[in-house]
Amino acid sequence: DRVVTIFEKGAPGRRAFTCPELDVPQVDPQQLLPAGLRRMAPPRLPEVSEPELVRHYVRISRRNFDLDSGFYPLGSCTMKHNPRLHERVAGLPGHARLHPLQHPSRSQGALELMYNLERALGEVAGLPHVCLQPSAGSHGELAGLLVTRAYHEDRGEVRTKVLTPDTAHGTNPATVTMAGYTVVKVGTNADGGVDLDDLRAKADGDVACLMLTNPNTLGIFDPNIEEISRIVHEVGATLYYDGANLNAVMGVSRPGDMGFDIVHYNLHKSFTQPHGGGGPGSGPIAVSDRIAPYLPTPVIRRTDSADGPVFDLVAEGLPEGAPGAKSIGRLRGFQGNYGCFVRSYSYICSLGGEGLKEASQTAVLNANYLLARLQAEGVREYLPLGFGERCMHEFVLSGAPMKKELGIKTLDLAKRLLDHGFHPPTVYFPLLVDEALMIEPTETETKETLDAFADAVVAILREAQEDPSIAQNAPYTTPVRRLDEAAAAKQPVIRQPLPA
Amino acid sequence: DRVVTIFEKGAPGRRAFTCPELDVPQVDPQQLLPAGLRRMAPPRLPEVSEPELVRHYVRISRRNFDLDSGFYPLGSCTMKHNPRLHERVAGLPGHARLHPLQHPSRSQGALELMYNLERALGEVAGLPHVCLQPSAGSHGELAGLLVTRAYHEDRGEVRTKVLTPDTAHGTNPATVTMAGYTVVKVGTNADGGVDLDDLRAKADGDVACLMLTNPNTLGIFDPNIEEISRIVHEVGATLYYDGANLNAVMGVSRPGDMGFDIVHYNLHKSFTQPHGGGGPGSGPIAVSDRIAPYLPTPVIRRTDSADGPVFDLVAEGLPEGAPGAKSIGRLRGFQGNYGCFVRSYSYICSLGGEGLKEASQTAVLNANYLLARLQAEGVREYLPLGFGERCMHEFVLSGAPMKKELGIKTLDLAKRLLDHGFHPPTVYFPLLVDEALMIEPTETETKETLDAFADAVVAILREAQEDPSIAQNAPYTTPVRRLDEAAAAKQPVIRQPLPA
Amino acid sequence: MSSYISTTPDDLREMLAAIGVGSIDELFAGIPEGVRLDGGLDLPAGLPEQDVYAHLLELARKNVSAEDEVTFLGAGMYDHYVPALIDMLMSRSEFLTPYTPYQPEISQGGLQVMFEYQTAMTELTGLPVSNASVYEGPSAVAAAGYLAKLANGKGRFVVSAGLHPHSAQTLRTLAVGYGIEVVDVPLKDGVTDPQAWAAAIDEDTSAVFFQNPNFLGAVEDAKALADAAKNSPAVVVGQYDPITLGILAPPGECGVDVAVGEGQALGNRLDFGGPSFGFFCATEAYLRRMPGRIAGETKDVDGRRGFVLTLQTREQHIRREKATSNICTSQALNALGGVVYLSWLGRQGIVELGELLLQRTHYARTTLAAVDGVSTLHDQPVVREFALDLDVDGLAGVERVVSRCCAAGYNPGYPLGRDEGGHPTGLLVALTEQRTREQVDRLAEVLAEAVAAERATATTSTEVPA
Amino acid sequence: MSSYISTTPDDLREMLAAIGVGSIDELFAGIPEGVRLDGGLDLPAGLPEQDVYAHLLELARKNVSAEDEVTFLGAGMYDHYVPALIDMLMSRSEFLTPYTPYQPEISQGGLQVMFEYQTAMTELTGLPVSNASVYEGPSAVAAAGYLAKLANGKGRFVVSAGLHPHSAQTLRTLAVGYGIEVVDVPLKDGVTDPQAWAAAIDEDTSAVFFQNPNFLGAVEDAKALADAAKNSPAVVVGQYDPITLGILAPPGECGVDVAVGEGQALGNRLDFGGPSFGFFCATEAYLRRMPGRIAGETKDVDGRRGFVLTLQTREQHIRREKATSNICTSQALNALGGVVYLSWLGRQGIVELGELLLQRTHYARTTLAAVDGVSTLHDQPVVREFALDLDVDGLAGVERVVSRCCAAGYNPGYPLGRDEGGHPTGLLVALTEQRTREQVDRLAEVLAEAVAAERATATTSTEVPA
Repeated sequence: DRVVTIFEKGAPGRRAFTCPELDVPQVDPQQLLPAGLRRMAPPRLPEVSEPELVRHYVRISRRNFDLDSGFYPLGSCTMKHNPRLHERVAGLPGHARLHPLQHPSRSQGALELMYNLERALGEVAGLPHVCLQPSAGSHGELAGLLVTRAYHEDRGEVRTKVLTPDTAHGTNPATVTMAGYTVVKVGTNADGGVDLDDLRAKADGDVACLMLTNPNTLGIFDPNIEEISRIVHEVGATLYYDGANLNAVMGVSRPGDMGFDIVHYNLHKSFTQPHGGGGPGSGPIAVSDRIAPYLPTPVIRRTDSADGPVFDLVAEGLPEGAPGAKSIGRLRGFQGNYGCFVRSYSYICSLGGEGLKEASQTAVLNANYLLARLQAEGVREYLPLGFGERCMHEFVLSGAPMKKELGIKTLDLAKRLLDHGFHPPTVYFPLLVDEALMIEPTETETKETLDAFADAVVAILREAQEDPSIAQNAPYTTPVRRLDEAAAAKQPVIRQPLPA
Repeated sequence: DRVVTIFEKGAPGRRAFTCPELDVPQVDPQQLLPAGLRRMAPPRLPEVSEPELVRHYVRISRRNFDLDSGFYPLGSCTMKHNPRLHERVAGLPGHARLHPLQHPSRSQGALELMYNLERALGEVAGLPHVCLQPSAGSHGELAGLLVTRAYHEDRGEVRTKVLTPDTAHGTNPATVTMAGYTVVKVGTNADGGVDLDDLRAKADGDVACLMLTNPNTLGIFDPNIEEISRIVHEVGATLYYDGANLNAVMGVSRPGDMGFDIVHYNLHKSFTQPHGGGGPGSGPIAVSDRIAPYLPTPVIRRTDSADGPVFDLVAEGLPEGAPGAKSIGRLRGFQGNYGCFVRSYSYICSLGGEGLKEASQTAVLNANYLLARLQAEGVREYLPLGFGERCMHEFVLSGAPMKKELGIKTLDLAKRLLDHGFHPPTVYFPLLVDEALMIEPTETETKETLDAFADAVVAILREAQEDPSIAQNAPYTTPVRRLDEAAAAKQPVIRQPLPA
Repeated sequence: MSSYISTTPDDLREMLAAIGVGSIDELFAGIPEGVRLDGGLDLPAGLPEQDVYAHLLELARKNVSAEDEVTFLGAGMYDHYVPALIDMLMSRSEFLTPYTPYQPEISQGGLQVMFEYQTAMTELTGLPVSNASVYEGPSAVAAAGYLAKLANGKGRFVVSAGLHPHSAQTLRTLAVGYGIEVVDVPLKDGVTDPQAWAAAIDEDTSAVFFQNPNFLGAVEDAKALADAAKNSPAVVVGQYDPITLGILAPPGECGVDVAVGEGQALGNRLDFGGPSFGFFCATEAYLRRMPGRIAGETKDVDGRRGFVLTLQTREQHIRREKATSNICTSQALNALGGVVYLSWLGRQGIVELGELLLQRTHYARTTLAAVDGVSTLHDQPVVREFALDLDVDGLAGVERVVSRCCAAGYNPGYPLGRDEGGHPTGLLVALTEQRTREQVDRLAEVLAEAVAAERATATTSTEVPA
Repeated sequence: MSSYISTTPDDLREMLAAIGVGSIDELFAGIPEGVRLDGGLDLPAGLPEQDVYAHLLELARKNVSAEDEVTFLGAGMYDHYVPALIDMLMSRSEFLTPYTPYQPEISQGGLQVMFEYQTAMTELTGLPVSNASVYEGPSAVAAAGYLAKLANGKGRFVVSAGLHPHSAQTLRTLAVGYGIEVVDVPLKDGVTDPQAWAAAIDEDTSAVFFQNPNFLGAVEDAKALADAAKNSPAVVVGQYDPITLGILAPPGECGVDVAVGEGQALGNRLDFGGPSFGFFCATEAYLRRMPGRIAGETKDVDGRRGFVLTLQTREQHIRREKATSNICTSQALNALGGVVYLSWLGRQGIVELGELLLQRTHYARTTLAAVDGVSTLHDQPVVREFALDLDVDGLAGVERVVSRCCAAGYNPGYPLGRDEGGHPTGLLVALTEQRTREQVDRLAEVLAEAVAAERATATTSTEVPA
């Protein structure tokens, strides 16, 4: 069955859309829109009937692996269960069909929801001021560095560098550049934490910020976090918390209490947005009092009246020191990804404080159990833990011995896992660990699933002892097999060629 | 991967449901419900978490073939496209969460919809009085025979027999028995229509009704329908239209105009309800004036007032001759499958009168085109058309020559089609045609799909010429292969055995 | 207008040429002129999707749904919360759009769901056999009657007045077809009168029918009712509210032969009465007399576990006039909702939910019966529904009270006087887990005001409130 | 309370034993005591699904959505009809729940959608390169600025005042980061002042930005604006309303280098502003400077056609601080809605829809401008949105007029005075295919009454209507 795109389906004249009738007196279109401003030939969009359209996309959807169908232990991505309740409530017309420029007096429910979500997120982070506007984690990072810049500039300081550990997500250094700073890498010590000596050496008056993930991408909570905070603050820099790994510590430990000034959340990770095959996401930030004035606007203001609270969106005339009073401005249109707020707010309502803590505890339990299974004799020889002995919500194994002893790389193991019906873990990240395999099971998986995954790894290692070529050429059972990525990049074909 | 049921998943203590808190003063439960009336041990329902539950059913859903994924030319089943608009409007809370005993004054929208649907269906059938209550086609048939019985009895007549052609759907004779009548079969003539001589011979004063499908299950419109009607009415019997094949003639020819007294519709065929893997359906009936008084109740009454029309549900005090005035009573609870009414009403609104006609015309066009493709040289030798030369919305081929010449049965062809990604046609029905293959493409399929199906049949015949064992052992690519149905019936295992 | 068709002018030309005709009309040449429709259907023109949506939304807004008011309506269908995952699963193309699974190789999903559903229903009822669903509750009762008729050929049905009026009426409608006499047994103190019940059962009794909890919400002594039929040929049929079976003695342990009922409470929407599903469970003796589809487990040629429709020789498409029922299309999708709901509740949840309803129902009965002018219609044990008596002037008085409550956003329940023979001033009040104590307390206030207003009006005027 | 977890007490015991610890707390021993949270989070207790639903429904009801009123609000997002099949596809688990397609073998569905989306967007814009989506409109404009900055390293952005205020503000916010000066060019007669525009562009201009149709609904002469930058190093960036591109000259034919915009109008819900998607298309020259994901076609080891994420060396996870953008999670699901919508409209439909909007918008502008106290703010060609001027007292007066109209169920549009520098008494009125002539006529009545009432009140009192 040859794969065809929607552009290769249909036939000239087919259509799914029925245009409403023209119900106004017709005026010469050329008069309304002169030829010079007009399109001459219609865009070559597909010409398909509705049944064809539905069938095409239903069919190709089945060529995706998805979280609702199987285990998805992608490290750093927190692929936890997506409750369908969230889709239901986000789809209520009062939320889904609310225009973003509806006057605050006629969007009180939405503003109340956002206000409540801000409070709840602030409580989880241990920081009082939340801005929901950023569209994803990386957008939150950018917001965090821009408020850092504004904070320093407001104090008359020009700082040029941002410190990031070598275990950082790629978004961190990319954001640093976009915010006009220079990246300075900080090393990792033998326990997988920040190398304090290196940090001390690099923390100077030019440093604007240290961006840190804690637990970091090795799944290790930095035991020196209080000292790190002290060092960073001593040079007047801000401490930024990359919230990608917040799922490890909700209700257990709070970034604000650790000394972080700025935190971003990935609502699409810790607060269970469906990932949509690559978005949408949402990346709110929380900040301390001293950073608050620089937050993006508009901000949500609650005023208590005799008839109950009234909510408003405010961008101007904010009192000194208030969130947004010296705002960096907007980061995008409107108020952020509200549909994501509805979902994450529902999640927080369902779980409550205790439930969030239980989620993190179970995430850490599941990760440690799977780690224990994968450090059993016969496995750990090939896939040792990169750093430490235990982990938080995720852990990183090294496939280097496996590669050396069995001749199969981490990539081969990953591809062979596909044949076992599992989504592979994150591979080759963090860069610090050779042939890295980064595994995050999340709290919503059963022990049976963890066991089945461990069994599959064992089976693949055993199989490789007999015949490494099986894994080397895997997968076999997927819609397509290994794809030529080099050719794709060399001569990019990034759209369907169409006949004139 | 071993197939397990939901009862084999989970673990003691797991749960998806969170019970609301007890918010009233607790009273000793034994006092409220004495031990003698109580259940002692809880039912052994599954104990699963929500993520497990979702994943289980999403996974097994993928073991189904469905209309949104491929061609489904199941004869007599009218597997036409199911627009998603219908699911959307049926899901509006004003429809989906409306209690069936809500007072008519507070369910005016629902009653207006049902009233409008009755009028539209009546127009399609050419009969003035519609009752929406029956739950499916067979339920409509039963309604039809019970009103026939009431009609005759009201005239002081006792009739004992119902005529059904030998091409009839199995529901027809089964219904006859349930309604307390005896089945008398009428033969088929050489052209595939009713054998008029046989009909004349059997039509006597004991006959209550002739049940007819027109076009019949051979896809043939009976050219003698006017004469048939005359014969039946001459002996005082009613003429019943099995609406399973109504999709052939909407807007082209109307049962009422053909002389039928009673018609049932399959909303889940002609009016595009999704079939749900075996329901729900909906089988309204329409009747002529003389049959109307016997219709099930309640009936919908429209009263026009200064403020617009008012709708009511009425079961008693109906004026003589009015629909339901001498009702046979209820056939089920409440008002019928309202959710199906919403969908079919939406369909009629989308298509309008012209669209319904276009649908039937295209259904007949598609069937004849596919028939032409399958009667090309090299195919018709193995799969000749059972009767006639052309067809209406469906046609029946005979696999007898194929069986004889190539050694593959109709069943083998059907199973091999599965490997080509098609749902097979209806097989071994109607009984009149040896090795029958009953094909109904519907109007919503593209020419490309019809061509691909014809190509597949050609390929299977060619393959069988080389090696019949391939088809004989097909399918190969399906979630399971041929199943042992005999063993299933001999020692039925109809539930999951559970540990105490 | 689109009719969801794909035929372009080019397609049409090629297809007509392949067929060998000059026009579509020629394909209809076989239809005699006298029965052709010339003018076209007298129906409005087709509309774009957005306009159909707008129209259906407008109609929906003319209804007062359970989302628009706090409803205590029950009497057969109940405003239970339907978990969102059920909507998702029921709307998946793979479950929504296939036909009945005639080709088991590509229908394992649906067949396994049926098998699981059958398992869940047999667990719930304590009976060993379940089919894969019938239409809905009342017609399931009638189907049980037909089973009894085929099984023993006797001439009488004995029916408790506690049976839902729709079930009793449906049974009567169908019994006419096969000529069975229906005998009614009255209630006494809210439950089936044991003496009259025993007296009505004789050697010619084909089946006996009761409901548990009965139409007035009272829990019947099912075992005693079944025992009374022990020495007769009668098939004992019980109509059950499945949501109560976490705490009520299961029919299979009470001597009931056939347990049927309305499945809506299990994960199905109200939908103004349908589609939902009926369940149909029985003792082993009736396995080969069951109506409808039954899924069974088997193996494929490679020895893999699989499921098929089984015992099809009972069915109309095989057995024709000798079939055990004429049912073909049933309620597979709704039954999916049922088994997913039961799995969602789970072994503990169904009991917890039952106990919660028991407590809240008791509280509601006590609270509402304490309202001036309101009393209980009976004092039998109740689980989720109970009957009140309002001291007002007949059904019209009750309807006015209901209207007043509805105007305050509270629908207090079902006026029993709407049914022929129903208590004229009775009101049937139902609870689900969505009805909180706060709502019950508020209903008590609203009802008190409404009853007081009605009684005041009745003494001074006869005007109907707006 | 469930946290969607599955750990039974038995599971816990076995798992702790396997790990070799005595309790979950031990697993957190590595967290210093000083940063542990002892009291637990100060958040309300968790709720059952039904209560969360009820709460979210209550919040939804405190909003006036486009389903509750007839809305002429636009200014960046529009109440287009979203066909039901898009909801279905976007809610299918297979599209809804996967991560970014890092494992192409099991992500062909999502990758193919990206490839098709890219094809559709390049067709629509007439530019050869599209990425697989960015966050939304205004940040797409800023992303185009960053591309220009990396491409030519110049120091100034020239921005038309016709650009959406959110886009201009976002661009400014980000430009601070990399130190680029932003220069504004005013409108004249409703469109970018050509003289001022040409004068503002110089050798140090990194990029020029305009919008089409511009924020006041006027169609800009894109070709002339692009031509003015021809002899400068500037990257020409146009923000487009994609729904107009069936009839407006495509950016690729006007000399635009980068076309970006808000994709919401293409099959995405309003969602109070997001999530939607931003599109980002460019000339071939910028292929390797694009932000975000790009899907490309290739073959697997068996020669079968397949799709992968390609040109990943641009991206943050590979290139880190040298990446062309920091974007990671984008808007794949929303872009799916976009390409399905465009396929639903089709080659003819996008033109028909554009022509319909053109006619209805003209009718609406003429009709509303005929209202006493209402005039047009400019008379440039408009396609789906236009600006009016109300003869009332400033923004407050306009807001009161809007309130009055809303009370009658008609939301007349966006008061331009809400934005800094916006015309104080301006009103931006948007149409979609859901707004009929009948609604326009009724709006004219409602608006006439509201304006008249406002003018009457203004002369007699200063009170604000309720």
